[in-house]
Amino acid sequence: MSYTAILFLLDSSVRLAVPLLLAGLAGLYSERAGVVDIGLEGKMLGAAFAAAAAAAVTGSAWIGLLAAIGVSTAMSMIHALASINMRGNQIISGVALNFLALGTTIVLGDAWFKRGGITPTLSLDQRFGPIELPFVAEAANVPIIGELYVQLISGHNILVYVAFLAVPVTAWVLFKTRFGLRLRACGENPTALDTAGISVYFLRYKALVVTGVLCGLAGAYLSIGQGANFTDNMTAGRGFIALAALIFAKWRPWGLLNTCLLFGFLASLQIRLQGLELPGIGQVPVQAIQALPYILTVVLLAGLVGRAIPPKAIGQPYIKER
Amino acid sequence: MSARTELPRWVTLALMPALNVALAFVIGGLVVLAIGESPLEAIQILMFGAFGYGEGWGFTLHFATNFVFTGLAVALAYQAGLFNIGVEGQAYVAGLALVAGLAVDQIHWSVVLITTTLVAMALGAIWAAIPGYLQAKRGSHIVITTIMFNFIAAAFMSYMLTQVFSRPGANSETETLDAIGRLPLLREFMPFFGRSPVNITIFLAIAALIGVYYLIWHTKLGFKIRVLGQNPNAARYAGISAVSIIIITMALSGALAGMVAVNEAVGVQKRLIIGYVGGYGFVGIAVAFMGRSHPVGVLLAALLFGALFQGGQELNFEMPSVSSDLVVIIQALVILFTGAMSEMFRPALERLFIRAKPPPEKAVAPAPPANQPKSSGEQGSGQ
Amino acid sequence: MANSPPANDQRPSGAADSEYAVELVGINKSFGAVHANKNIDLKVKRGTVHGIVGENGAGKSTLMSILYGFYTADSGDIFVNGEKVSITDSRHALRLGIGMVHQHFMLVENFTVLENIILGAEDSALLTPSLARARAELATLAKDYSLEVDPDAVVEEVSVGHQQRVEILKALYRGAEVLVLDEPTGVLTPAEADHLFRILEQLREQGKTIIFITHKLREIMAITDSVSVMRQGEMVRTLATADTDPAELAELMVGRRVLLQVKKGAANPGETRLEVRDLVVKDEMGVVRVKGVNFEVKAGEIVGIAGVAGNGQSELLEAVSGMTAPVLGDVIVSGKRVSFHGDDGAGRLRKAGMAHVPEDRQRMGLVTSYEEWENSILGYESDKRYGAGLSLDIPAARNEARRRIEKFDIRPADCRLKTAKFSGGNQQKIVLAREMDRELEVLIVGQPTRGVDIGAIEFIHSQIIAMRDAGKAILLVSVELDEIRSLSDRILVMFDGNLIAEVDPADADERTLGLYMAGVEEPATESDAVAAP
Amino acid sequence: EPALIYDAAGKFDKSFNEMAFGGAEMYKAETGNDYSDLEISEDSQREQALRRFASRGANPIVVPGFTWAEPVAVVAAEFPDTNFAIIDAVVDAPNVRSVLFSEQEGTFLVGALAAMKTETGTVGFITAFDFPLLQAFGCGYVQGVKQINADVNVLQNFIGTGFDAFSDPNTANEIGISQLERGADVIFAAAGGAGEGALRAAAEAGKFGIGVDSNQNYLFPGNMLTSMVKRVDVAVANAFTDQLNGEFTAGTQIMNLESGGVSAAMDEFNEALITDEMRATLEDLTARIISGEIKVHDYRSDNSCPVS
Ligand SMILES: Nc1ncnc2c1ncn2[C@@H]1O[C@H](COP(=O)(O)OP(=O)(O)OP(=O)(O)O)[C@@H](O)[C@H]1O
Ligand SMILES: Nc1ncnc2c1ncn2[C@@H]1O[C@H](COP(=O)(O)OP(=O)(O)OP(=O)(O)O)[C@@H](O)[C@H]1O
Ligand SMILES: [Mg+2]
Ligand SMILES: [Mg+2]
Repeated sequence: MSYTAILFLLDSSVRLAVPLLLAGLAGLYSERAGVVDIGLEGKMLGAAFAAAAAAAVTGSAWIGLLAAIGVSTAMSMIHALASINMRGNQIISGVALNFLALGTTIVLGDAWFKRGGITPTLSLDQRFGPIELPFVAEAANVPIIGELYVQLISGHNILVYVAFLAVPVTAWVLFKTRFGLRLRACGENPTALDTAGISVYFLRYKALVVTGVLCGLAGAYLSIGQGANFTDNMTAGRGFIALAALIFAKWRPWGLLNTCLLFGFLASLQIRLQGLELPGIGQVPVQAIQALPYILTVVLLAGLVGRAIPPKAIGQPYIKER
Repeated sequence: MSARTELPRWVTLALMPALNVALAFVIGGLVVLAIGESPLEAIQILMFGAFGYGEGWGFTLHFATNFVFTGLAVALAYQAGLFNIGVEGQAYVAGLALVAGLAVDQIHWSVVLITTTLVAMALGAIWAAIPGYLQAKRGSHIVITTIMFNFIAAAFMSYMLTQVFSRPGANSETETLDAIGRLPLLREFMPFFGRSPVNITIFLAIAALIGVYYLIWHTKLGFKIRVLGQNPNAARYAGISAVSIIIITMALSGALAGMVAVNEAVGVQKRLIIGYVGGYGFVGIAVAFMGRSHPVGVLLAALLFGALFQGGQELNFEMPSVSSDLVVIIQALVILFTGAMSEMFRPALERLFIRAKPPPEKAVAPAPPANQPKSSGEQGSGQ
Repeated sequence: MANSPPANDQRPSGAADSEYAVELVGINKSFGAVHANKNIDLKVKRGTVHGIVGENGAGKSTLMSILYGFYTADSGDIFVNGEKVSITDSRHALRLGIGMVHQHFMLVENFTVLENIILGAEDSALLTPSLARARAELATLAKDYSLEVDPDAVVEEVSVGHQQRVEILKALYRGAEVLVLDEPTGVLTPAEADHLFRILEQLREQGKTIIFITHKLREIMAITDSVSVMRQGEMVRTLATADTDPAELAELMVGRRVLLQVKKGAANPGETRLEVRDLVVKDEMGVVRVKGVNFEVKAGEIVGIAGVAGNGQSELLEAVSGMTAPVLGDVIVSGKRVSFHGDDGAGRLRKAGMAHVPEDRQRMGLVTSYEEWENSILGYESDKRYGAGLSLDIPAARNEARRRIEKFDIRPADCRLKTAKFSGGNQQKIVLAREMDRELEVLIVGQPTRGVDIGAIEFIHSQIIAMRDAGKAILLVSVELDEIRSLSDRILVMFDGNLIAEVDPADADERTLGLYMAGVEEPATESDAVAAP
Repeated sequence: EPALIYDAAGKFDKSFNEMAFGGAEMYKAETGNDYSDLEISEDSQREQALRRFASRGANPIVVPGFTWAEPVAVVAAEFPDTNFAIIDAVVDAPNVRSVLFSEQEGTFLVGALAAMKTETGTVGFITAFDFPLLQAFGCGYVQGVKQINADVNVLQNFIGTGFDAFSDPNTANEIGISQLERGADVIFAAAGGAGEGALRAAAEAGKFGIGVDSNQNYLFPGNMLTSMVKRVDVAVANAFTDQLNGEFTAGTQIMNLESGGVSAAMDEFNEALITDEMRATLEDLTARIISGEIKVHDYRSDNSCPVS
């Protein structure tokens, strides 16, 4: 494999990792606060639709992004209402949101654009196009490093950079700020937080707003960043993979980055391995190659990564006796 | 002052769910209104479609049969504290039982039934027990592993159906069961059910409901499963082997998931096609949790979803502007209001019941405390 | 009820220099059908240590939680420094200078000490300055009150005493003038408790007010200025400590005379029932906590293991009872070596005739969401008497539970009640009844009376002695030196994973034992402890 | 009144269901007559849906998709006076018309065009998943490529492992990019709605895409080499109008190159991309296929492809 081919492979890994990363970080805020989120898929789907629809109507990617964040946050607030105020089952709430997004995006899309939920294809200026970083022209002449800079680092859309920036920011928020300290306490021992005079409900709401915003970014990336329109159910299980990545990473931001990059890498490797012929065996069934990322994940999980200990209070509604 | 009362059992078990379903329909009705149709008419069609005539009932029961299996699968695992998100994949792989059914196709339907049931349960059990084993022995989180196994199942079955068991000239599907081998439909002896696909597998679903109930609350294994689910430390203290309970429970859960293959693939489609499960496994998650992981709850939730699936299709047919996707929205609302927001009316009802029944306690203290009469429903609403 | 609640308007309003730091008037609080506080009055003088005693479930914690704003009273008034206040939440209580150390610590276990200290009292949106200030302040507080803690230690990795100091520091850091301590000594060793008392003395000297809840009358006598007694949600009496004695307090609490001294005859040891050979145990983190321990317990004797918490007793108990597999060594019950293969060792040991009352009943010994009868068969569910074959004979199990409820006087006498609804003392009785009321050879008991009131302690101790007299081999682990000394026939002292001394209870005064437990004095006789491999 | 029931993929799948809908609309526009249609959500509802329409007197009832074969066989027997038409499968009954497409002939042509257009000597094929019908698309395409130049390399990729792959344009886009990186400069995307992602990848890289089912040339003018058009719409409209005119016939109808059922789309959007020479070669190939001189292998006949 040539150096360029490797760069291409990594470049593709990055693009495939981004929606997982954004959704995974979204889940991180929610689950660190003690609220299980299996509705990442639905929020992403809703956001993807909102972004594509708004961008198609207004011609502005930024308005699309705002719409995505708005819709996803609104969905997150439904989740908050159900799982914080009403002490509902967080898993059912997530499942409900997934179905809600599935149905609503198609019904509204069909009503507005008459294409069965599919939104009009956006031109490059109506979505987030690739950004050329400074000095690309100069770097192109530098061997190895320059190529790496041009191919791998530069030329992504803004949401990619936002996603990668969100990792250190999350790590910083989580471990260096008051909000992060309380957030972590909230997922571990909400009663301790309560006795320290902090409202657990309010804090969980704040966390779920952040979750909504990040899921909005993830959805927007799918439909107006990497993609150019909305297609029904276009998230295709990415929300669930993001959830898996989050657990794999043991709810840690840097770990999540590594996991998402690994998932992205395996997914893009899989594409390139299709049609592989092995000496003696002949062509490997394409399904075996397609299953490879998932099988490897299972193997890695069983072999290398130790037990994932979730935040202790996760999934339980906080009930304050009065 | 808001001391918590214990509401009467009938309120928590019947009134509250009824209010929630009603609310879900009101909101769903608003959606119908928004697209310019009459909500009342829509509800009427939906109810009639699901329960109004024999064939409707038959379809409702047929779908409910699938949901009983997937719902029980999720519920049983959850009793052991395991979140089996992989029912979809387990049911999918179990579909290969149809191939075994084809092998005994020419003998008698009862042989097909027994063979496919055993094979489907075994395949589902294996597909679920591997994640169980990995969780128990290697600490791999069951949620990730079962999600991954759904994807692996999709790839595996794609290979099986396209490259191994495909009928030549057809598109990735197996041969069709011969008439001799087909499972009897209920309508063959109960014409009431019209042309509906509900078949004898429904009796297996009823048996599964009773069996799971008995297993969980009336056997030693069930006791151990619940101890593990409620307090893993207590399980270790009690000498209950978490490893074996996890593997056994997951295998049983997968076996229940596998039964979808008997009902859907063997009983109705009579052949195995790509993606035959069609989301029953994921709906099973909602069914299980709405049913509070209790067989009676699972039965009720499964009937509710069966009715929504059938009534929704009817609605789609009778009111062309109500698309099948709108029906999905209505289902989502039902899940949301009856599942996730099921406690919504509790505070209001508690206030209502406090006012309705003043404390009969003797007034000793000068300031009478809000002391509630011990209501009949001491156990609350189950877990 | 001592006096009728005075009308609110009779109170001198704005009397900021009231001699009372805290006054509670006519407090009522119900949880559903449970009337936890009935018209309670309580006055606490500034600069004093005020004790509160009462049986399990008397409503002590509830009352204090109301003062701390964690619960809201159904009715009644609270005055702080003579001013009427309505405390809506803990934040409010903290602002009024009320701090509380809860019975169950309110610490985030995977946080560092420092993080726990500042949680909720951060100075700014960024942590670094808060952490720095807290670190400095902690140093000062440590000096002023000899409250040493390691600010960077992770809470779950430090001893209980250490955790408690963190809780106290948390309150002081927030400027608490009134400090409520809910059963602070329940989990402390005598040395740690002494340390705590010195701290409390110092706090009192600085003018702080302390409310101190405990089940140990000795402690009440030692450090309080006045004491209130609660029973079944009511305030029975408030007395000056100098005017009372333990016997009177015990009688006020329980409503009858209580034996404060354990009565037991001489032991009559028979053949060896439990043998532990070269046992080496690692904890979950892979640290060696038991470093090659040897001992035996004979039929008809109680062997007590004394030691400061965290010296390997818990791990020893877990290994001997089969809950964790040791790295090395053997456990031999009635001459048979036990296999530790698999994760159900505890089950095999039960079959071999061992019963085990675990240290932590809530975390291990019970499934609190289960009904009482279900807990009454936990660990024995496979027994033939609860059904032949696979199914569970529920009527048989319930009947047995009812019989035990009667025999052990478990209250309320309802085997269908959720276990969580029983008080701590009764929960402990449920465990004891299950483990003791059966055919057994060896009984292992960890912290049998932790958090249990004196009435129940009396009962539990007499049961343990009755077991011994019936010829059972009993291994007792407790951090309560009194308990160890009064129950044991032989005392083994554990320090840093080794058994460093065997002491005869007759000549084991508190000081000697304390020194051994601190690992100070080398054992006089040769110990059978071996070094870690 | 005629009726149309879509397959599980739904009315707007950007593929043949949508084409079928287009056919019905065509009929409506031409004759001014109305029609009914329905989407099903569960597999077990097929018979019910067919029976509903039949008992309401709908005639004919057209269903696109091979998954309808079994239900149509059952219901057609129950309603001998109602006509049915099924697309992509054969049901042997006196009141059923079975319409089959020779997709491989159409993809053969676009393959030939791709081979003529490529400068890098590598072309790509992307489809939803490993599935005989879709493999038939690919196999015809490869045969067409090799017909022109046996040295041209064909990259083949699958998006997923089931029908949901049809709605994953992002993965298709990523696959498209990967094929471009591996040297492809013409990409044929036969993956319904998802395919657009791959076509976009080609267009944005200044390379060429080939659309499928309907004429997708308009999507990226200047970068769409052609589209392999499969006239499901014509099949539907024909069934409807035949019934209207009393000319409905049962039996198997083959929609191939000869009957205009499949073709390589030529319109104003790709005019500039097709040289006269290419056009001539295409016409020649078309004639030779129709005459039977070139036999395009159908993957479905033996579940294998002679070239790859
Ligand atoms: N959940 C809460 N309950 C009670 N008070 C709170 C809560 N959250 C914040 N506060 C207090 O309100 C004030 C401002 O809160 P704000 O939400 O702006 O910041 P924060 O959440 O505490 O921290 P950050 O700025 O890092 O998000 C602070 O004094 C803070 O202590
Ligand atoms: N949150 C709650 N919900 C319901 N009942 C409660 C709750 N908290 C306490 N109770 C009940 O109120 C009564 C008083 O409990 P409380 O915890 O105040 O007792 P306590 O005197 O502190 O006992 P202990 O010595 O065991 O700590 C008990 O019967 C208890 O079961
Ligand atoms: Mg803030
Ligand atoms: Mg208490």
